[in-house]
Amino acid sequence: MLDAIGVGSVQEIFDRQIPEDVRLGRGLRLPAGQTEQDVFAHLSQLAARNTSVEDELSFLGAGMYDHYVPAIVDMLTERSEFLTPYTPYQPEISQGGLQVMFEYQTAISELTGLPASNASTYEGPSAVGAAAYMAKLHNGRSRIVVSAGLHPHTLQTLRTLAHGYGMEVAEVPLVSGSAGGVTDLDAWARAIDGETSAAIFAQPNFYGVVEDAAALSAAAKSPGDGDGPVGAAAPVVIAQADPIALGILASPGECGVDVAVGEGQPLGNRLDFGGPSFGFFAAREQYLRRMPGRIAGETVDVDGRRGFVLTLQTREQHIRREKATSNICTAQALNALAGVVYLSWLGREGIVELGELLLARTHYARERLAALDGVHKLHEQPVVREFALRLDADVAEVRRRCAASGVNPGVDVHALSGREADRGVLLVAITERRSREDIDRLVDTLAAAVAASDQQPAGEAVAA
Amino acid sequence: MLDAIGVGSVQEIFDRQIPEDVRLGRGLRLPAGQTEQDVFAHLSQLAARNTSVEDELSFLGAGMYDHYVPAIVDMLTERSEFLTPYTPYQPEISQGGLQVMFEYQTAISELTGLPASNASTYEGPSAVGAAAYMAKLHNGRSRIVVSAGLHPHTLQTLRTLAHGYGMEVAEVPLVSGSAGGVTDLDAWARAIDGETSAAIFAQPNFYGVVEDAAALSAAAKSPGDGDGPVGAAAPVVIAQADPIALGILASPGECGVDVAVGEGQPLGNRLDFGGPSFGFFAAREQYLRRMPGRIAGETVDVDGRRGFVLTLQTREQHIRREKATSNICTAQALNALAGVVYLSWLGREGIVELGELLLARTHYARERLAALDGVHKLHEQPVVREFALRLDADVAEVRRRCAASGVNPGVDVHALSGREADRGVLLVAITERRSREDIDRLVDTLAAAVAASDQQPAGEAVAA
Amino acid sequence: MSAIDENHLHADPGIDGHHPHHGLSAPPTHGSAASPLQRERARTIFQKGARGRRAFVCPTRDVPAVDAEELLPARFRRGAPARLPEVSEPEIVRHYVGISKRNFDLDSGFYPLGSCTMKHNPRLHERVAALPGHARLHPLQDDEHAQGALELMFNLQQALAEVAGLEHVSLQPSAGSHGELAGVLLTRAYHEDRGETRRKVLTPDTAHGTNPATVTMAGLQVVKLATNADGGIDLDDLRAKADDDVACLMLTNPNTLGLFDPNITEIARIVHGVGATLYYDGANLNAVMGLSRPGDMGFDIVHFNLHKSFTQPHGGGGPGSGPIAVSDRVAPYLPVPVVVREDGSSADAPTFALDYERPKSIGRLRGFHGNYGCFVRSYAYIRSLGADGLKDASEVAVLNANYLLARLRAHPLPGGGTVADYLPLAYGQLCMHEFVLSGGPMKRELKIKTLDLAKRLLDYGFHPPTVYFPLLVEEALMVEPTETETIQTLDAFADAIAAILAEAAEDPEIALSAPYTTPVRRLDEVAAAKRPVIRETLVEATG
Amino acid sequence: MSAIDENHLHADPGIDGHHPHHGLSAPPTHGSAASPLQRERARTIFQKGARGRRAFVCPTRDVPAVDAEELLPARFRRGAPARLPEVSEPEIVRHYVGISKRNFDLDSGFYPLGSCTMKHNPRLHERVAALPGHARLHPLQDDEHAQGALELMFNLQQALAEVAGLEHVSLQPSAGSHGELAGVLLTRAYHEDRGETRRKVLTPDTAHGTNPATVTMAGLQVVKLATNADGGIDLDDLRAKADDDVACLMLTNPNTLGLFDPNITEIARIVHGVGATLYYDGANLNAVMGLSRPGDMGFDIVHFNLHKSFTQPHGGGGPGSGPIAVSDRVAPYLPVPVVVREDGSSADAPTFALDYERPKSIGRLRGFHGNYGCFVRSYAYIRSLGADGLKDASEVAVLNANYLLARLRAHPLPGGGTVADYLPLAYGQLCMHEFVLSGGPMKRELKIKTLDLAKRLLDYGFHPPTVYFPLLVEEALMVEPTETETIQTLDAFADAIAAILAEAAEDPEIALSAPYTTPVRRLDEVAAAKRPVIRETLVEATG
Ligand SMILES: Cc1ncc(COP(=O)(O)O)c(C=O)c1O
Ligand SMILES: Cc1ncc(COP(=O)(O)O)c(C=O)c1O
Repeated sequence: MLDAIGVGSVQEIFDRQIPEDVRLGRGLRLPAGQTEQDVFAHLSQLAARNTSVEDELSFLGAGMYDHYVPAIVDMLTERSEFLTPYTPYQPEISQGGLQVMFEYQTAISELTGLPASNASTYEGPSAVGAAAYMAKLHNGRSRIVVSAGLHPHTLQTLRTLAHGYGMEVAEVPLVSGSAGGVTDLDAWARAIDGETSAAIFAQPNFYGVVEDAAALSAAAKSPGDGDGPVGAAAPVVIAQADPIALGILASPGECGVDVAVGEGQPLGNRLDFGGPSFGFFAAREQYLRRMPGRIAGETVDVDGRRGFVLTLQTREQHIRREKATSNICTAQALNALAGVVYLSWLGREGIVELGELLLARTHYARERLAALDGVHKLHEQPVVREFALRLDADVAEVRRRCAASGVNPGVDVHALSGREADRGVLLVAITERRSREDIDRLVDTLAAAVAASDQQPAGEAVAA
Repeated sequence: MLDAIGVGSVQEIFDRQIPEDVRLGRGLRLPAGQTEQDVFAHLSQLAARNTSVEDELSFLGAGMYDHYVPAIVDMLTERSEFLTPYTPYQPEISQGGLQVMFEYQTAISELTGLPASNASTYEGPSAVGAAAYMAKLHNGRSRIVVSAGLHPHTLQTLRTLAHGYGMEVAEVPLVSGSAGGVTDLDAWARAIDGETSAAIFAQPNFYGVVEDAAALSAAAKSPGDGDGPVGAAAPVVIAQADPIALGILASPGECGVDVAVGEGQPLGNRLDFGGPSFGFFAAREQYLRRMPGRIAGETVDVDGRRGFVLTLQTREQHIRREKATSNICTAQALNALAGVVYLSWLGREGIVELGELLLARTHYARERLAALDGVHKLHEQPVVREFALRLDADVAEVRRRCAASGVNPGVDVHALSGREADRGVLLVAITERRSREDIDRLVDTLAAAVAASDQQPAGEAVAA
Repeated sequence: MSAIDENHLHADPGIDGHHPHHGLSAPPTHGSAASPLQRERARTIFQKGARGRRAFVCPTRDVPAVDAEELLPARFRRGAPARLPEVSEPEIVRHYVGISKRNFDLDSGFYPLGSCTMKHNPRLHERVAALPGHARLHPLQDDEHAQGALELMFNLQQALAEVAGLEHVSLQPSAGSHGELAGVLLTRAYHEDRGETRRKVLTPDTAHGTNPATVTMAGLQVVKLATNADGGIDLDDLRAKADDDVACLMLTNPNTLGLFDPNITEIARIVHGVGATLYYDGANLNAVMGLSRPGDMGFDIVHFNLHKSFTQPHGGGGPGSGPIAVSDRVAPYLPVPVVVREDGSSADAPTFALDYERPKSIGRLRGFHGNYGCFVRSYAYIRSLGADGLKDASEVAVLNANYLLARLRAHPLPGGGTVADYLPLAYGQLCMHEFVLSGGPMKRELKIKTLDLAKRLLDYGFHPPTVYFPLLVEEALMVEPTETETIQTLDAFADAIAAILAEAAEDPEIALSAPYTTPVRRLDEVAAAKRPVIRETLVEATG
Repeated sequence: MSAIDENHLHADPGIDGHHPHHGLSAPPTHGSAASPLQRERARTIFQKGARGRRAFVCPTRDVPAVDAEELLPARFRRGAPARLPEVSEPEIVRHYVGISKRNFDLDSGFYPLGSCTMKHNPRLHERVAALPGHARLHPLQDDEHAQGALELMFNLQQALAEVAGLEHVSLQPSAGSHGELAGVLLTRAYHEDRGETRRKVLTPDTAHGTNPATVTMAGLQVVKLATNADGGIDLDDLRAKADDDVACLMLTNPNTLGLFDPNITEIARIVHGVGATLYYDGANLNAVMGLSRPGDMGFDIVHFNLHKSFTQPHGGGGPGSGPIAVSDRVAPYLPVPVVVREDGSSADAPTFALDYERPKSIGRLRGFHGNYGCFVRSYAYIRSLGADGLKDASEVAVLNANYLLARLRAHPLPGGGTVADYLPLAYGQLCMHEFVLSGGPMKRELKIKTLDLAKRLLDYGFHPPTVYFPLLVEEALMVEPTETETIQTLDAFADAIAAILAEAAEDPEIALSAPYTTPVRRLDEVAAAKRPVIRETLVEATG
């Protein structure tokens, strides 16, 4: 090979191209290479030091959920033909991937009730950011009104990105008290003005509570008490939705929402300590040419065969460069495949049945837990598969006690959000993997943990 | 559908065909069906109640070994195209499977040094039985001479089958004492007479000891001290070989063996609590038309393309029925695929390196263990990757003590073979997964266990 | 020269495969008939790679060096290394992924291979079988550390016993024919234990080849039974042949014609009357699960094909698993070991053990305890379906077969008549889970044989049914759709059969030269058998 | 009518796909050009199945019934269910296995897609990533119960820092362009913290599209830099544009021409001289791992594409992962969280934590901690290769690229001349891990464009190189073979390029109408964009 190139050594190829002063004159300070069996052993040992949802009875949620991932998802995502190609730049040999995107777009369109879905964005919170950017491109305004019911990670991500976009973020609180927990509709209407580019809420919101999406949309789009906008002046209304809950909730499209985005993990994706998953992104038709990311479209080949291509590419960075509607390139195609396989597996009736099951079990869990001493519902509003409790004891301590019994009772909201108001709040998620028996065990464990913790002043740590 | 058939109900189809007195008038007494997630949970719970080689430091062997199975084996055996078709009855759409068989046959032929390999038999011991049956078909005689160095399961299987074949089995002992452990060559030569159909030994034998295969073959084929057979009157010499050891041991073909069979599990197959794996079966050319099982052969299609077919099918049950050379039908194609992928992964140099590593580590382990108080080598002969020790303590008790420290020191030979002479014998297997550090841990653990057990009279059980 | 080089078995017939630089000749432009897969020349893994290439990295030798001769004397060592492939991991992956595409498989299309029950293989089963607690459990692990596995085996034994209607189960046999061998040996043991040496085994002429082959291997003689006009056992022939030298009658019910023998009770009476056993070849159990039980029909011994009725993937020809269930009188002879619930273990927390203490046992049939990996899958299947699900499966299997039969029967052909005029049902009116058509009229009138029909089906994207079995049906075509196929698929298959017959009426040459679109076309099987090339020729690469 | 039905996006253009009974028309006999895949009509999963069919079995409702209105008032409920597919598990499997066969993939052939580093994806990585301790770990698990994951992330941070020569790492970004966004936001934060508002970001005209797109999204302005005759940055242009309104220069090195900029030290001097930061687009890191480090070249911020240099499988367009490494001065602004070794934890048994206490941080860029599943794979890769292996990988990547370049250059054509006469190297003599040819002469002399060459390569069984990028090269063809390809493959590819040029010399029409053998042939992209159909039309089935 060296002869063909006309060099005496591989070193020479580098010597002739890289100036000596920027060559690394030493070996990398990394461990030596290992055999396959040793790497497997090492990674297994690391895995063993994590407590997965298989190792405890877990009620963690808050954005990612332990739904059962059917075996066909693994089987299909592991097929070389889906696993190892890249973005379908050559459509003639990428019809498999392109058709998957087209099917995925159809499924997301159905779920959200919105006609135009892209083929995936990174994940939930950044998808909200992407939607806000699209709003800016659409109406050129710079104010983002957000409900405080958004996931803290969404709020944080949006703030980071908004700074880049040159937009500012105004937060609308939730109605307080146990009868509250939903976005304060008056404050929302007041906050939205003619300068508002986007108005964003979560459905269900971070505390698990079902928002009145239709009312929030309507309020954003019609004159409020204050100086609310009308018609063309209306902001882009964006909902961050839970795709499993959309199986039974009125769709964003039905509710007048313009853009629905969200975290796709619950749809057949692993927890994976937080990623990779995918963000879905669907909008009304008028936003189509400002959407971020890949979009597959249907067409024909020279012989008249039905086929699919990446379409509307003039939106994208590789064509439009600094004028692109987004900088996204590599997205989450394999995760979106898992999503559409999962949705096909659930099916039209299944997603409704699943939703009804979650409603029923979540209701059961919430009522039983709230009946315990020292445990209270944070709100009374309807929830789908997650709900917040206020404990009369230190949440961290209660969680530690539960963990000792092999139960993870849910998320310590204050630790996640950092908000003072969230002190004492526990967020409990129910999936179809948590049977009544499991819930009963949670009830018993939490009861004991709260009772034990009551004895001590809240907030004082217990030695592990 | 019922209309098309012309019946009123599915029940009617059965009523019209199955007499009422043999219809089952009740439901099956089986649990009700479960959802995928529940079946997964149930099977996971059962799995958790097994102590796998991941859960302890295991030196179990005696026929199946914990070699590292590379990830590509799983990936390839899980491909639908290999996993879900049946026997390649339609060669035009089965070239993948047929080519795998052809490649497998080539690899086995190389390993054994014998030209004719079939495409797999069930597993090791039954492959020995199949070889004995082939000997009977070949020479019409009915005496099988076996070395006592065969695996006890092989001996037991052979006895069961020989009864069916109308053959009897004569066992030749191993040379006794620490300098022994190999088949008694004199007794072997004496046992083989003009009525002997097959002469069978194991390489390495059950105790891990390397046999002098060339000498055993020669003795079986040339006049012995007694009335040994010559030339055409010679029996079919059959070796049950360990395929990993064949990477470095003189091949059966080189040693004058006629038929080499063995357990294929060490070649890229899971332990699976004993199966499925595969049995390999290779012979000299003259046995080709009497071999059992599928054989893939090369040919051309009508356009002159290279292709593969099942060949020599006139041997087989579906053609020859009661005159078939074997009754085997479904064999172990997928396991054989794992085998040839594994052998390709090891490669020509790798299998030698692996063999050398096993030799070195096994030697180290044997010497270190035999240096312990109350632990003795059973034999002094060379071994490849397994060896036998005699303990001055009760093996069952020692194993229990080791298990309490997370070490499984090997097989209690007496418990497996039921032979009095095997009392006190521990069989220790070393694979490339057992590092020096692991071996040192075994040494320490066994030392402590034997020392603790010494305190008590051997054979007395300890309450667990 | 090694032993291998001295024979003719691997002489390359000079067809191809001599290391072409790469697999593809210039690809077609317009109007060429060769598909991409057809253009690829078959090259084996031994023809790829290069000297010294490898995937495996050997762990470092971490123990003190010892003299090679001390480790293993030279006389025990190989002369030359086995010439295994020398390839990198990417090459292995591409090679096997590449050739996998030259297979048709159940996940890619309809596979109505009669007698083989090619039902869908749920992927859950692969997932649970791969759990380390199952997949990486050593067979000599002590019983107390393998309680999950033993419980699974025990539960599977119980479930199979219930389905069979026979109480005692051995999971040991590795496949159907291995189960048959076990069964005939059990029969021998049973008779021998009573001091009898019976030599004959009756098998109907519809029997699968493994039945007579097994009888011979087990040292007994096959006596063939005739089939009556309805496709069942000819009772007169049976009465004539049933004497006290008969050890056993081996029967498939429904039989290989897809017909349930209505005289089964009488058959059992006759067989038992002469003191023989009745053996049930369970390959067709998929027709009657939860509906009719071999034990209730009078059978003494049953084998199951877990890879058929209980959906073990077929793996290109295995692995399978062939457990047997037997009646009380045969039970003492069952192979060892059997899984038992331990005496004295509590009902709440039962413990299980491998039982070897069976003094009358015929012994072992193989190493260890059977194909446990298959047990896991079939047990998962049984738990998924449950009592009702198994029955549903059989009902739909029978419904699908009858629907497809009816569709074919009624399917009009352009030239007049229906499919049934050329491919009539060999016996009977209805069928159980499969049916056998005769291609005799097709052969006479359309000049194409069942083989040609099968080959043309390949172009239509279907795996053909089983052909030329059972032997007593002229030009037999044996169709088993299974319960996991949709009506759309059945309709499409019926359309394809009709289309092929219509094509043949126009021009028989179309089917006679089919297939056209497969990776290779019809292969020369005669040449392959005449001068067998059964391994790759290895040309030592230079350098 | 739902919202969806009121728009035009899913009107079926009447091409096909209207529920043909089955996918196949009558298959060819002799002489037809359509391959089996070409004959199959594309039908989506929504066009399969039947009303009421399903795979999912819902767990039984094991809790007391509650009034539906109490659970969820009707006004919050959906009007009509989402019309998801109604299919059985076997149908799903067949559908997706079937369409998977319409993809070309890295496991099936050479994929020299420039800038994308399509190196082999070892299957070990999928195995370890699937371990439940990794795959089923909830992101909000407490640090103390996720020590394995945190240690892995910490180790990966350390390894990436060492490869980059920059000490501080955030694993959070989801892909390369997300890393770029993080990088530009960091640059802004850095300047703003010093009270400066710089508005401009310099990007060379060879830059990947994500660079300028990112700059705009981050609220800054792109200023283009010219490329000099050697393919590097035009230093004069740089000097002219480098002023104190410049926030950053974004550079790829080796750049997208496959060339290492020899003036990198001077470039860094100029950029730092005006107080700007230097950003390294790490897409081409595969050329220099262990050989040259961005940090040592003077870069302040680097992003990695784990899905390129560190072999995360590309998944048909993700997932990827785009960690960033930065210098001390940029470190305070890194996104949260970062994994830290806990103070006071022992060296022997260190403990790790997610650190959110970074007051100057730009904040979060996404939910949770990044694409951990990708970290597992890339960490496994780094541990497998080790220090030497990473260097070897880059060396072989560069060797392979130069060998292929040389082979093409020297490859004689039947009509005289060599490949280089038609496809000359755009810049330079040698290359790093990839090279860019210009199809200008080919277009002029052979009348085929780079696109045609690419389409004809499909018939030869290769994935084409990247085409028409970088933009400044006429008819660009960007070839990146990677280190995991064999010399045989490189030779075969060179032969294919030469063969296509030879074909074109004979008859350009061959390439102009290519491909011929792919599942579909050239597709009408203009029509697709003009009247976009981006979802399936759902026709309510009757009954
Ligand atoms: C009717 C019948 N009996 C027996 C067998 C043999 O079963 P196996 O292939 O599992 O050995 C088969 C398998 O094809 C069969 O169809
Ligand atoms: C040079 C270059 N920069 C940046 C990117 C963007 O990376 P990603 O696709 O991971 O967002 C790419 C990917 O194609 C690239 O080639």
